[in-house]
Amino acid sequence: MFTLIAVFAPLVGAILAGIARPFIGRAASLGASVAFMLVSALFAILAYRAGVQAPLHLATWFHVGGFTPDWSLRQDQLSLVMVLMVSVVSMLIHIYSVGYMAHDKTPQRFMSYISLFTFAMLMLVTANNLLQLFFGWEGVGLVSYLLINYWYDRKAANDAAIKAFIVNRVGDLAFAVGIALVYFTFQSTQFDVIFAGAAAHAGQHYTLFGTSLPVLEIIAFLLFIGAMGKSAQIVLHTWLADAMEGPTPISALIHAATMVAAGVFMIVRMSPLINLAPEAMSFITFIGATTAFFAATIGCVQNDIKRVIAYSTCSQLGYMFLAAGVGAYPVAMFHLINHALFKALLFLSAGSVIHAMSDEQDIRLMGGLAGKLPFTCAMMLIGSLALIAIPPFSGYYSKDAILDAALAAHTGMGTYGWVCGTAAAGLTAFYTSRLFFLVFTGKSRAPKHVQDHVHESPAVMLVPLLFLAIGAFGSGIALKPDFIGANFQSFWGSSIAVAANSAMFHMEDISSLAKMAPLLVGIFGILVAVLFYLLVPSLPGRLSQSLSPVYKFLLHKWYFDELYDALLVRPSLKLAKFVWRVGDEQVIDGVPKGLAAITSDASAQAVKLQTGSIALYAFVMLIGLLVFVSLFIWVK
Amino acid sequence: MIANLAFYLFSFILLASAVMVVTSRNPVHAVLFLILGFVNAAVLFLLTGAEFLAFILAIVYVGAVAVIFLFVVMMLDVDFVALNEGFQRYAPVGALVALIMFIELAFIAGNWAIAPAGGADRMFPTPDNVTSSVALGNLLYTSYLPVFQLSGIVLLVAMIGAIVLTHRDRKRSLHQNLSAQHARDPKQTLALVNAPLGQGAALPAKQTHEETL
Amino acid sequence: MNQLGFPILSLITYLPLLGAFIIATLSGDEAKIACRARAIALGFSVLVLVLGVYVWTQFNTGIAGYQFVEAMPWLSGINVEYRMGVDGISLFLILLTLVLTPIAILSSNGIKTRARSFFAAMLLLETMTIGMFAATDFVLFYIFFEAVLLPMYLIIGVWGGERRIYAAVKFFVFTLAGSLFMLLALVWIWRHLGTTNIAVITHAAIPAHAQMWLFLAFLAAFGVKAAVWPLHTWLPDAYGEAPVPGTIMLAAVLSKMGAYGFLRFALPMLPNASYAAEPLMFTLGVVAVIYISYVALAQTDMKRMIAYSSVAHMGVIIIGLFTFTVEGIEGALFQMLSHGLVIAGLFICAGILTARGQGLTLKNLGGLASNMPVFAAALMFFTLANMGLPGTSGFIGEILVIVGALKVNFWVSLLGGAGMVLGVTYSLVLVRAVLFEKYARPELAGLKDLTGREYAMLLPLAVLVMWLGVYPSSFTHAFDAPINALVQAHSAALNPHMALAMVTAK
Amino acid sequence: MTELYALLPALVLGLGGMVLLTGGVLAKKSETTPAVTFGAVVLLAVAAVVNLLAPDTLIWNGLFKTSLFTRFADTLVYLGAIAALILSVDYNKREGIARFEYPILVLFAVIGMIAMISAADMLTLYLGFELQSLALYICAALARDNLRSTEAGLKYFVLGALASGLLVYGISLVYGFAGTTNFAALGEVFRSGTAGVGTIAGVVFVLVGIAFKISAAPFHMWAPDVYEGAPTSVTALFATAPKAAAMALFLSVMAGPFGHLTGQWSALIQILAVLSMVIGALAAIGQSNIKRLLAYSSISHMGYALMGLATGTVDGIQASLVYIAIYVVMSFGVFGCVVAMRRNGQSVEKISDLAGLASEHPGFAFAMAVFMWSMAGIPPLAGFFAKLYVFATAFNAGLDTLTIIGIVASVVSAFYYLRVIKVMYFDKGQPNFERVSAGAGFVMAVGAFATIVFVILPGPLMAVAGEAAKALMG
Amino acid sequence: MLVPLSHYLVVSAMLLVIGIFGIFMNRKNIIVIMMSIELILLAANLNFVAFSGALHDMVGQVFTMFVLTVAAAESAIGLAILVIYFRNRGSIEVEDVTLMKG
Repeated sequence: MFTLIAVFAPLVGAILAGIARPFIGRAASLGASVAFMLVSALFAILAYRAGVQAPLHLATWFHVGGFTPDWSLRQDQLSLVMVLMVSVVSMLIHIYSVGYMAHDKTPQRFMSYISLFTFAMLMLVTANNLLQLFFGWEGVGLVSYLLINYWYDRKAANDAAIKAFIVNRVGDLAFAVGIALVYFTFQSTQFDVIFAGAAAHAGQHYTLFGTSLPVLEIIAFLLFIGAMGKSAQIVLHTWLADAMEGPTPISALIHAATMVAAGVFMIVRMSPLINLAPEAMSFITFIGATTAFFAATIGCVQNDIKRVIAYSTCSQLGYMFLAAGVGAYPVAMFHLINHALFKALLFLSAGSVIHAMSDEQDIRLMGGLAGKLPFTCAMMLIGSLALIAIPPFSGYYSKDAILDAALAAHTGMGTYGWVCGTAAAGLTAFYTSRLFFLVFTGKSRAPKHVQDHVHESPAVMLVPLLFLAIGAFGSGIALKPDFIGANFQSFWGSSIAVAANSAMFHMEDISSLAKMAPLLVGIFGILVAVLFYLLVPSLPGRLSQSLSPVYKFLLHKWYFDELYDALLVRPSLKLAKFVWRVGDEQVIDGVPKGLAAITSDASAQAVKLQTGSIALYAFVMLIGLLVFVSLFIWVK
Repeated sequence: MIANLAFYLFSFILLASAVMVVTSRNPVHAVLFLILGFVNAAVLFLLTGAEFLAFILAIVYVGAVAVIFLFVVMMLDVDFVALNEGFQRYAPVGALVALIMFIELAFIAGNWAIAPAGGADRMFPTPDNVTSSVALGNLLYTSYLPVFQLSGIVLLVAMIGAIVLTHRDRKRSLHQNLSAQHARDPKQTLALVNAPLGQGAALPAKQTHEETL
Repeated sequence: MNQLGFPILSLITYLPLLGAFIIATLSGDEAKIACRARAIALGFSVLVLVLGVYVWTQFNTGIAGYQFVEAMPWLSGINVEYRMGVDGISLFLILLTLVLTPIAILSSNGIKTRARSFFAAMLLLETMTIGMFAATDFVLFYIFFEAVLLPMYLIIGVWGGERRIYAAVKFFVFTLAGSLFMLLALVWIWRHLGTTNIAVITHAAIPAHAQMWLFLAFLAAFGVKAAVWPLHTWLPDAYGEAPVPGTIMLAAVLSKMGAYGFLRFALPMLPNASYAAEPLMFTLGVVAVIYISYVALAQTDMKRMIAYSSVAHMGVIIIGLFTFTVEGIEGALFQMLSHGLVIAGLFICAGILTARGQGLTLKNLGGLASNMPVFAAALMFFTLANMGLPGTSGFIGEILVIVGALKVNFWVSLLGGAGMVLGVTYSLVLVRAVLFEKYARPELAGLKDLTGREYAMLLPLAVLVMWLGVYPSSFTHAFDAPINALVQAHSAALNPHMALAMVTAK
Repeated sequence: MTELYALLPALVLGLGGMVLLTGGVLAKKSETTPAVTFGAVVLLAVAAVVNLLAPDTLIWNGLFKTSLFTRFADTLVYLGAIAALILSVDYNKREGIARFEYPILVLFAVIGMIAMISAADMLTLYLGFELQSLALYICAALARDNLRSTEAGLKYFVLGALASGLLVYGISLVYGFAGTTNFAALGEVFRSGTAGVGTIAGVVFVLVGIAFKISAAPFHMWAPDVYEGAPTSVTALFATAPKAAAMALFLSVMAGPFGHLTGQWSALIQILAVLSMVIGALAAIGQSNIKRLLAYSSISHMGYALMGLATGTVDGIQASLVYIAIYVVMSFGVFGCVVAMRRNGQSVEKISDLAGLASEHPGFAFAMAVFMWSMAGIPPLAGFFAKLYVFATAFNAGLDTLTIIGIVASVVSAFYYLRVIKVMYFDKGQPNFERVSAGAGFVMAVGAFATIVFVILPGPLMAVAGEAAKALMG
Repeated sequence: MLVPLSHYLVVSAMLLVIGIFGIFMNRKNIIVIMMSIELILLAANLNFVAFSGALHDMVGQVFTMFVLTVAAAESAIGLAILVIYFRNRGSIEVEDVTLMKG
């Protein structure tokens, strides 16, 4: 019941904020959305405290053949944790938004979107079957689109929004087919049924590409492709950085804390099935590790404050998949929660900076803000340390656990993950420090009039920062014992299936050097940043010139966008024009047009015969007679 | 033997004059050849024993129909020179068609035999002891009475048709209508108009002949 | 006669005809006629809607066969009876017609000239369409099926856009050419089965070679009507040129007639041929989805873009039908309903712009979200439903078809589902071009948001779309019995065939 | 007595016609025309009623026979003639050709037609055929001061005379080779199903003569020119009564005396049907004159009607009868519309003259649209059922190719019917037509009404046609 | 009868063919066409009479009688039409009778 209220309160808030403004006024509609969000957070806490319960069946969604997804709320540990995290973070962001969007024309629209988003996300995490999960999945995608496109009169926002939606949809298509395949295999999309039957279907094969493959592998692959889209993993990652066109609170909520984590959540949720698909798990590891490293490299050279954080998000999500890929699902969840808190903190702090800088986002035009924005600076520092994974900040506990697990997996892919992850840890430390130094230290490089307006944000924005900072600082220590510690199995219960051979159980089995390595690399990264941006500020410029190809390669984000543009976007547009103008209008329409032309030619011929001459008419008659007589006499 | 000879002779003349009907440059000649052909055909009728029809053919056709043809040809006063342009451009095809048609018909003629049940089916066998006029008359006024009446209507229609098409009522001829002339009112026929200089006078609407009458 | 003891289906069918007669007898000056004719048309269409809802309440979902059956002698010479009835398949298509006609009539306040004829034609169209869905005799079905052409031809040709005549003639000749082949099939069926009672002929055993020919004939007729690729080229022209109410009826209801025909005749009657044609139909469906989505992407006119999206959706419906799975067929059927509502909503949105004197060329639009927020929300909503977002009706059909297709072939499922991606592409391009970015022309800023009448058109549609999306069971419930029966009969008909195939394979 | 009773309709018409003729000649001319026309209509109506009550019999040594079949066909002839006469009253007056002889000629032509239909002997057939032909030649040239009308008359006459020459030559061959001209006797002769080559040639000649009358291709070429040239009221007659009569004659000759030779002539009928449908459909596309268009349309309709005959079965004959009946109704209706196309005291005939008609005369345009759609065979109008029956029986008889050609032709023909509707409804224009005369309006309305409501009650016509076909085939 | 029937038939066939030939092979005046038609009718009559003789049956003669009657009526009407046509057109050339075509 608590869960029910926690899930649906944001929907009510969204509707009120979106529709009721003409009737109850702007302030009331904003207030309604915040109030319902508070209610949601409160009940989320209550629900968490009430503990695991049986799924709450609301209604049958539809019933076609054996395909009978329900509307229901799952209330196992995994869901409760996610509900709690989502509604609390969302509640904080709601409060923050009231301040941040104060100068906007249509804040109620914004509030309505994020409330709606929260609802969709809660539906996602409480889903008791894949289809409802897909409902939430698509719902968050939609709201993400709407929010990226919030300032719809900007071309860039439109481009980014469409891109986000389309890229997500590519993943969703695989997801949907995956759901279909699940149904095909298990005759149900209910989690309980799937999990119960997964082992039984482990040996079942499905023919694809002409070869017979284990069906669970295919399902896992398809589902993971869906997750890749949503969680911006390499290949399908291009939308995330562009999504920063949306207002900053959104970036915090959607593109940091919650939505992008949905992919990880889904994989964790499906862990009983994923566990039985070793090939897919390797693939997950590979993609996660690669993304962690790849996004980190890009993050090092970005100049937009939000884009840096966005690529860092991308990279951190890679870590989570890395953990999931080696079967350490609780670790992935641990990092997910930690990441949600500190990344929200980072984004909101960045928002505070942007707010202060009159919407300037280029870090090259910032600097020296520490003095003017002390609180924000402190918050940013906490967030950064958490991200870099300096003990005792939360990131340290989860990220190191991930790398330990990767190495402890003792597989080639696990080792690859560890190498990438460790390298990425260094890069993360570097770009995070770089960001911090460029923004808060040194002299201001902003134009004069911007400098004059720099001011600390209002309390309504800062208080949520404070709460998040507490979380970012403490969540690691506080949650570690339950999440990945000794009693993790009793904590998660049946909601996460950790295979017996999972790296979870061997995390301590690695050398202490390996254990220390990420932290050392991280500190090295900080030191490099200190060297570059505090001690020898001219170094980065010289370096970028001497390593120009590498720099450009990174600056252009490994040329993914250019590649897609050349391979997909432009050919598609050309193809579209071609199939219309040539395919439809000439070839397909050519047939009826040709027939019409033939008919009218024949018509002209038929008319031509009709010369009006009696003699000809008689002649034709007699020829007809002759033919008929001859037919009769000679052919008959 | 003589009958045979006569048949071939008159047949030949018949066909020859038929050819002349079709080919002669002067329509008057064509009509005259037509008459010749009919007369010969009448002789062929005679040879088969249909003497009444032979005379009818001569009297009705030669005496009436062919003469109308002649009359019309003369009346229409066609420019014969302009008509003398010979055959159509598709003469060869036409000739071929005609030839094939003839061969087929000749083939048919060669195959004549009374259909198996045909002989017994004769409704009105030719009586042996009366002339064909009597035999024919007997049939026409008894068994074929309705048809005979029908042919009367055909002739009536022909008559009506000829009148409807060619008969002109007198309205078109310029005869005097005295009462109309007496009833004439100068006011209706004479109009005085002021003609401004250099512009001329518009003629008043002209009254038609019919209206005056 | 039936459970009501009263020929309610005929009543629903012919009441609009009565309305058309009354409208035809109106006299007075043009404006007054227009006003009265619209009122009468609206009145009659709402009246039959109420009757239709009543039928729904009395409908017994447990029965696979026809209900509310009416039968009486008609073409006695050739053993054809007048038969009406509904089952779970046709019930909602009738209701769809009943719902959309008043909305289409509401949307027709742009019709100023020859309003009398227009509204009479609309009611005539309603009669023909309902009759077609309710007919349970093939000859009767054919008559209604064809007769729809008459009012539609006039509606496109008289009140349409610039190239209306071309579009009207193309529409007419295409559909006529197609349906005459059905006539041939009809004659064959009548000759070999001795009856045209649909309930009987759908269970008749037809030799396999004849099934192939019959199927081709049906493909010609229903394929054109359903705009199956590559028989679709009349559709963009017709949709693009027809006046908004006409487009609504055309896109929402008439295009369903083809798919309905497949479902009603081709599948149950010709199991072997349908089965044999499955690869072909899948190919056509997949090509429709992908190819047409690309064509849609290239469109420069709002209505034509929506029109092409409609063709793409018909591809999905075709795929669903030919999966021969309960999920696929019900998905297709559901998609028909959903698409009817959604496409109507989209065309009404287009009509709202037209009513404000705007052309629909995309590059001349833009930025309307600022001054027409509710319109923007509506367009956005229907676009989202059109791309099959979960929670809207479009999703249910799409996912069911994907599920059904996967039972048959993975690639059909994947490629058929590709519409999820491609559909998003052109839909978002459309929305963006209309609603977002800057005003293409300054006068766009002066456009007013929705009026009450426009709310009255869009709101019911939106509610229905949500209803279908959130609680589709109210509808699929009625599908179950007939579709299950159909699928069972289908596999039963194929079983000996399959058994034989397996034997020969060994 | 039965003999007389069976002939009573003809007697009524003949004697009545002569009375009217006398009256017309004695009275002053122009004013009497409406009265004479009225009288003729009354006579036709009386004859129609009498005809319906006539008994089934074979009279006068087998010269005539009456049966349900003849009554059915006669009724169509009466209907067509009455409609044409009603149309002629106003039209002829405005065109200045209001001659009282016209209705009388029509009466006599009708006598010829019913003689043709009732013929049970080649002689009756021939005389009836000639009587109606001669009367119609005159009618075609009725507007004798009009070059087009006289040219139409001339063409019709020359080609018609040629056709009847061929017909009578064919009869002579049949007579010579079969030994009789009586239908019943001929039927006996051909009972075996075979016939000598001479008879067959004769049958072909006869067939050609009749095919000319129904304007089946390739013997159709007179029709467009004559339809166009003749005064519209006369064209209306041409398109209805003689077509029905000639078609009935075709059916009764082919199914009657030559009924046992079906296997031999069926192919010819099929050729006729195909050529008619195709040429009719194609040539009509390019037409700009509505009367020419209707001529081609009637050519293709005859093709469809012949499809039924081609099967040589009772069902086929029934389908042909239904087709021809519906055709007659549509035809007089559509000519009611054409007659009403008058502007500024002049008759106009261009299709483009109809532009904008729907706005100006909605009823008129609606009626015309109904006829066009019906002729195109679109349900639920009567024309659809006509085609349905014909296709059904032809397909049923295994004439698959013929049926498919018919279907294709019907798509092509839909195109030009559609064009007329397009012009009326879609094109802008101001026809400025004069007020539709009461007669034309009546004919139009009756035709349109019958065409529309046929769908409700198709049974009776079907049943009667079925009985009539059975009566013919025995 | 001494002359074989087939000879009559051949003569009549030739007459028919000449008549047919005459109809479509000349571009001279229409009167010639009408005369050609008379030839065709004559051919038919000759057939009838010959058959009548050969079959010993009166029907052929009766038929001929009526054909003659009709032929006379026909020529009357034909000539009347020709006359009024000539009044309007001023010509009776075959190739001039092509006002209406297409």
